[in-house]
Amino acid sequence: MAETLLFNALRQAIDEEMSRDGTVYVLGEDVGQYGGSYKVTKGLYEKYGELRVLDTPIAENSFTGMAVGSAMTGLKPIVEGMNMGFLLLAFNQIANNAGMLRYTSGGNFEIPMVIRGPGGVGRQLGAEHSQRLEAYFQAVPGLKIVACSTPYNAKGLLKSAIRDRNPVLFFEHVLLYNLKEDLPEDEYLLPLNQAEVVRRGEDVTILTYSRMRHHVMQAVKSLEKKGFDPEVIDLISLKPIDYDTLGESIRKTHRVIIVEECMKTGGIAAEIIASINDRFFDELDAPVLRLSSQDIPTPYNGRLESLTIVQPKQIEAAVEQMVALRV
Amino acid sequence: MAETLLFNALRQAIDEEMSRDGTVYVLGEDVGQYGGSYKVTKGLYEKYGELRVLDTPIAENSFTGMAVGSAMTGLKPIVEGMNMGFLLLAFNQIANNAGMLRYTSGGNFEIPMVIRGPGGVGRQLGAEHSQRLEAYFQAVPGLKIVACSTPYNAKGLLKSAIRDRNPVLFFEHVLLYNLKEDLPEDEYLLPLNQAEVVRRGEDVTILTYSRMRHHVMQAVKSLEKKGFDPEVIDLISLKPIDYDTLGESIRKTHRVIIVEECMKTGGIAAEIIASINDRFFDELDAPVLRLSSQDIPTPYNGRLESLTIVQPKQIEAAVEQMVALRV
Amino acid sequence: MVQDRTLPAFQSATAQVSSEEGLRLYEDMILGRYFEDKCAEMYYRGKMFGFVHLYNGQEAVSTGVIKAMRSDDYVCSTYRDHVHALSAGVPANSVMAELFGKETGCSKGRGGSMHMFSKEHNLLGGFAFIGEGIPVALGAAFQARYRRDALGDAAADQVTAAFFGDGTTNNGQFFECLNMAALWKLPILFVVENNKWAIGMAHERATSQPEIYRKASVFGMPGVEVDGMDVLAVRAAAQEAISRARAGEGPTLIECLTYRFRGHSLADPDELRSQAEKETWQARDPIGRFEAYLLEQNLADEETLKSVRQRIDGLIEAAVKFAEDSPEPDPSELYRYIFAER
Amino acid sequence: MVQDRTLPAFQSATAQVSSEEGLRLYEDMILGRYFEDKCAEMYYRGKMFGFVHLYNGQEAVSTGVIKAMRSDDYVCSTYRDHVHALSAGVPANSVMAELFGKETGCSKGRGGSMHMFSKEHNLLGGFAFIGEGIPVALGAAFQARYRRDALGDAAADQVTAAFFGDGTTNNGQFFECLNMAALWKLPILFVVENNKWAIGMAHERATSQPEIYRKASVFGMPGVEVDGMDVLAVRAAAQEAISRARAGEGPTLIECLTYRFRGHSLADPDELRSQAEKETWQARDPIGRFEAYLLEQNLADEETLKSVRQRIDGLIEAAVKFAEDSPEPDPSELYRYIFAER
Ligand SMILES: Cc1ncc(C[n+]2csc(CCOP(=O)(O)OP(=O)(O)O)c2C)c(N)n1
Ligand SMILES: Cc1ncc(C[n+]2csc(CCOP(=O)(O)OP(=O)(O)O)c2C)c(N)n1
Ligand SMILES: [Mg+2]
Ligand SMILES: [Mg+2]
Repeated sequence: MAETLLFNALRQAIDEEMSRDGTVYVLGEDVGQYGGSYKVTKGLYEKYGELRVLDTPIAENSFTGMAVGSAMTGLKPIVEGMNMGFLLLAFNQIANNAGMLRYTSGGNFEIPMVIRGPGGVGRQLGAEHSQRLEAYFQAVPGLKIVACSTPYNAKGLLKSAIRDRNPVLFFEHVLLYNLKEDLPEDEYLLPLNQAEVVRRGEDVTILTYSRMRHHVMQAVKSLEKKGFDPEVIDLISLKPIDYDTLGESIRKTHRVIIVEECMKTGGIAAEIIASINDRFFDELDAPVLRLSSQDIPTPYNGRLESLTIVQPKQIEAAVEQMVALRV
Repeated sequence: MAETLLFNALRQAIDEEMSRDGTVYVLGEDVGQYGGSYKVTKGLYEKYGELRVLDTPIAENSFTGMAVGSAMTGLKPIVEGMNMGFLLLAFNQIANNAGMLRYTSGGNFEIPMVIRGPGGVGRQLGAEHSQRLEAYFQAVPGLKIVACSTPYNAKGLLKSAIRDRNPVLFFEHVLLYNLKEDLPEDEYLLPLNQAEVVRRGEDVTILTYSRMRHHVMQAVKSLEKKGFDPEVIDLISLKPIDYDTLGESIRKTHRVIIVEECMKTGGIAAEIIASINDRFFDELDAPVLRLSSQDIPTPYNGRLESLTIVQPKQIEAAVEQMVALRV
Repeated sequence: MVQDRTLPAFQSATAQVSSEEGLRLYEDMILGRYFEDKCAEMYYRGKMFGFVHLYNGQEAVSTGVIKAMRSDDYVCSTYRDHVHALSAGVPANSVMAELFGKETGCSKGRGGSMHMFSKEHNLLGGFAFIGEGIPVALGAAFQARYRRDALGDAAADQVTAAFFGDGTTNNGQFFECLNMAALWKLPILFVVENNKWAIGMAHERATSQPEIYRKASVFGMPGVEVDGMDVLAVRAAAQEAISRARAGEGPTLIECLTYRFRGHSLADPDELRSQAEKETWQARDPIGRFEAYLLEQNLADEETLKSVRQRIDGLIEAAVKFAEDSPEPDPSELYRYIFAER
Repeated sequence: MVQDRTLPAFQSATAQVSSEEGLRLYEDMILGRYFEDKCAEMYYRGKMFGFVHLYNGQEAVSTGVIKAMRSDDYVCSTYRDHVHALSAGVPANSVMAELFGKETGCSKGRGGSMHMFSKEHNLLGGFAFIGEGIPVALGAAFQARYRRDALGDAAADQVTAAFFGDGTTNNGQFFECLNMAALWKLPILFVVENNKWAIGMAHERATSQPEIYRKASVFGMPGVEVDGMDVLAVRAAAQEAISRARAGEGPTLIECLTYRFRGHSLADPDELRSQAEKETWQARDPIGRFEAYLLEQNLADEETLKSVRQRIDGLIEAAVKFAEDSPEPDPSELYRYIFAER
């Protein structure tokens, strides 16, 4: 297949699943006639009609709850958060009902739904439009959390998320929609619970996800030239974390750096470090290093903003220090 | 002063601050005529009138936002979450406006407000009434998070929280309201950012907060008889964490157990372990152990519920294993 | 005593209930009442825990609405859910066992009083947070319309009833859902059980406009006010709303003026409601009133009614025994039901 | 083209504006318009970033309401906030510098286009999330009432105006706040700028009852519908609402029928609005209309208006220069403003 942009890969995933299964539908703000803020659902309204691509009023808590109710009764909703940050308003429905209801109902109901949309720090979008909700939602039981990072994995993962019989929070990144990649002609699905080894290496394990994967790979380019050989793993699933893949790598490299875009305090890396501590403490030759965003709302000013998130140079320096100096 | 129940200690704190400062007011569901679900505001409506002890409609997001607006313009609201879980509905106002607005406004506004109420796992209250929101909110920038655990610290901390010029999430525990303690006659305040060393010891550092402090102390009683000498620290401030006090202890014991009531994944202990790893890795003789609630919504059934949270016996066993076996 | 609204008049004679139908309604109300009385007893005897919210006094609403629905319709409740569950057909055994936290409970002992669920009976829950059930109910209603209009299933004419209280109508989710329901003409009944109080908050102190049914008008939705102590009045309003919904003509807001005869929950000291107010409403007891109606209209005699009461009595006793004898959940299944099972 | 409502008639002649007053309003509208046009230019020249929402076409609302308020009253806006900030008295320099991300910006370069704040000018924000400013505005209004009635400060008669769009009126916070404002008689104006669209969602497709001002009625609150392209009509409605609020008589909902002349934001392709619709509304340009009025009524001559336009032009140029010449925030202050400073 010709080069496909990430947002089109997502659209293909939705389109394929909608044509395969009549119970799959999309709802959210401007997903229909407008085609979605980031054009992920463009053309689907015309193809599937206004019920299957439902333009909602600006009422995040209620339309998310409505999606839950429809999932309990047999539909497979895909909620688009125009920006995932807006789903702070739907926190109650996502936590209590999408996340916990199946358990609390003693298994009466399944909630097969996907909640997807753009998150992350963009280009000077200001604090409220630069949220990284993966950190806020990771403690909610019953949710799966997935972050895609390439057109290939975006498509394969979203298809699996749609077919999954559990609620899946699916994070896209506002700055990755225009990534391009050749996609397979044939249908494919990717497992939701498996981390992706992006580059094999021996020196150090770099764990990352979403856009930071690309910052890491940029750093790796320079590092390779300097003779370093890092292993890079894209977590893909932020909840649960694939500790099999992580463990294999850690047992080889004995060194871990985590690069995340969420804030440091209470972030994804915090949980991973704690779990590595539980599981692989004796394997570590050095404390796990976390490179996270600063613990502040994202400032608008471009220079401050770029100081807020982790830059490739910092990753480079961290690897050099950890590996070369054998700290 | 005669023995004071924890809920009365809280009431005294509010009463004293309200009489000291006319801009302090309380708002929430049933805080007025009803006197609060757990009687924390009992009598204050009669004393201060209906504007200063404001009974609100059941509209958590909006009345929390209203509190923010009133704080921006010079009042000092105390929002009571009838149960802190209900504030999931107010997540947007708490995160975007209470937490981030001061920063995003470039320091234009201060938000001196307290959001307080009961949290934690009670006695078979079911999943939705057994939330531990400290884990969900810990990643929000700009918030202070405090958990009280005794009548003495409840009073002193709440008074400080009310005087603090920043938004403070103040967690009480649904099962601690009837704790009794002699309180000082004179006014006192306690610092919000200081952990409390509950028991000095040499063997191991136990970090805990809220109700789990009491589970820990129950375990310590038996442990003492068996000759163990653990140091027990009540974190008090869950954000930021007082790493000075923790560090001092860790440099002495070289062993850490964290006992928390929130779920393991993305919990408070996760962040602490990651930070200990950052700061005190070389001091550790063993991986930090976390004893957390199970990663499930709290089941109603009593037996399942008690399996969900950490019990004193488990703490005992963990200390014994870590210290005696010198793992 | 908080000021009372005049209950709207209803001509019971126009209701045209058969004897059989009348007894069905009567039995359902008795079931609700006796079940709740037994809960109080069991709670005080330490058999059930947590917050237990009883429905006494409001039976005409549950029975009036749910018994007018089909078994494949959907019911969505709150924390005050035992009686809605019973009316929806969940056996007293399963509801009682749930309250006892047993594996045989309708939520397998995981939910408790505030979280009754039954997929089999299309009971969507059991929602402990104010208002959060309304969007879920909307979703079930959307689902029916979706099956009919997007999937072409002409048989998909199920209706959903969402129950909630006066206090809940000040919450944003209520309004958001009124709008979406009317906008998309969803087959849903918003049933407000206006019992004048939200715990200790009198309705008039919480809302700037106490006549809730009027709020429907600004959403282009019919809103009706009903004497919630008269099962036939409730039933008539429900029937009209249900047939409108089933015909694809959209939602209705039904405000039932009612009263709870007990405190908010079994933990509530109930000190704010005046004796006079309680007595006024007690005198309107929906069960006594319907009994009188059945006798007056010769739809039943004392004997028959008594035998209904006795049967229900026995059924409740059996439910308690069932609950007591049932096994607790297996601790090894602590993590079961977190995710769907393959 | 989405169906149009008839704009309510307003007798401008009754407005009784002095020449001075008329010029003040004119100047404010010109300021808003020229400022936004300059933003578009600067955005395309890469001087500002992110989502930038311009106000062109809606000037009569900001000017009509805010210029009827006192300087110690409060204004609460959305992401479309530049012009509200200007009307509230925030200097063009600070707003422009904020857009350039400079330390001299009203939010010190931390906020950006959607987050304009000025404590000095009682501008509460700049809220990027739909509806979240309404409760905050309510809080400012509550504060005034609190000072007056709980603290006995008779001078505390400040009024708050909350601005937001048609799409926002489907959000729960809108209704929750209408209720509380009416219940507690808070001094607040809910100013809906109904520009017929919420990004790509036509108002009629998002709401079951498009006449927003009518929603006030079920909260016991006056609701008025105003021609939002007529600054004098808006001003008259605002004046009435403000004096009611100031007198302690509570809130008002004002629905201004208006239109934005540009896309939702500078990133919006704006493909869904018809040419015909745009032209119809363009013909109602509030500035041209008010110009004609001023000339007709002999409140100003062409020369005077021209000199106003020139002055504003210069002011905007100066603002750009100010913004360009201003320093960026100091990186060492990345963590400043997280907490209050002692
Ligand atoms: C979101 C949320 N806020 C607050 C509560 C606490 N609460 C439980 S019931 C109740 C009152 C509800 O009153 P109403 O809607 O009139 O129903 P009723 O109990 O009278 O049937 C409140 C405030 C809750 N359960 N959920
Ligand atoms: C909570 C939330 N949901 C969604 C959005 C995305 N969004 C920004 S503006 C907008 C449309 C708002 O329309 P309206 O209220 O009519 O105001 P207008 O832009 O027309 O002035 C939407 C959906 C948001 N900012 N916040
Ligand atoms: Mg009620
Ligand atoms: Mg609009």
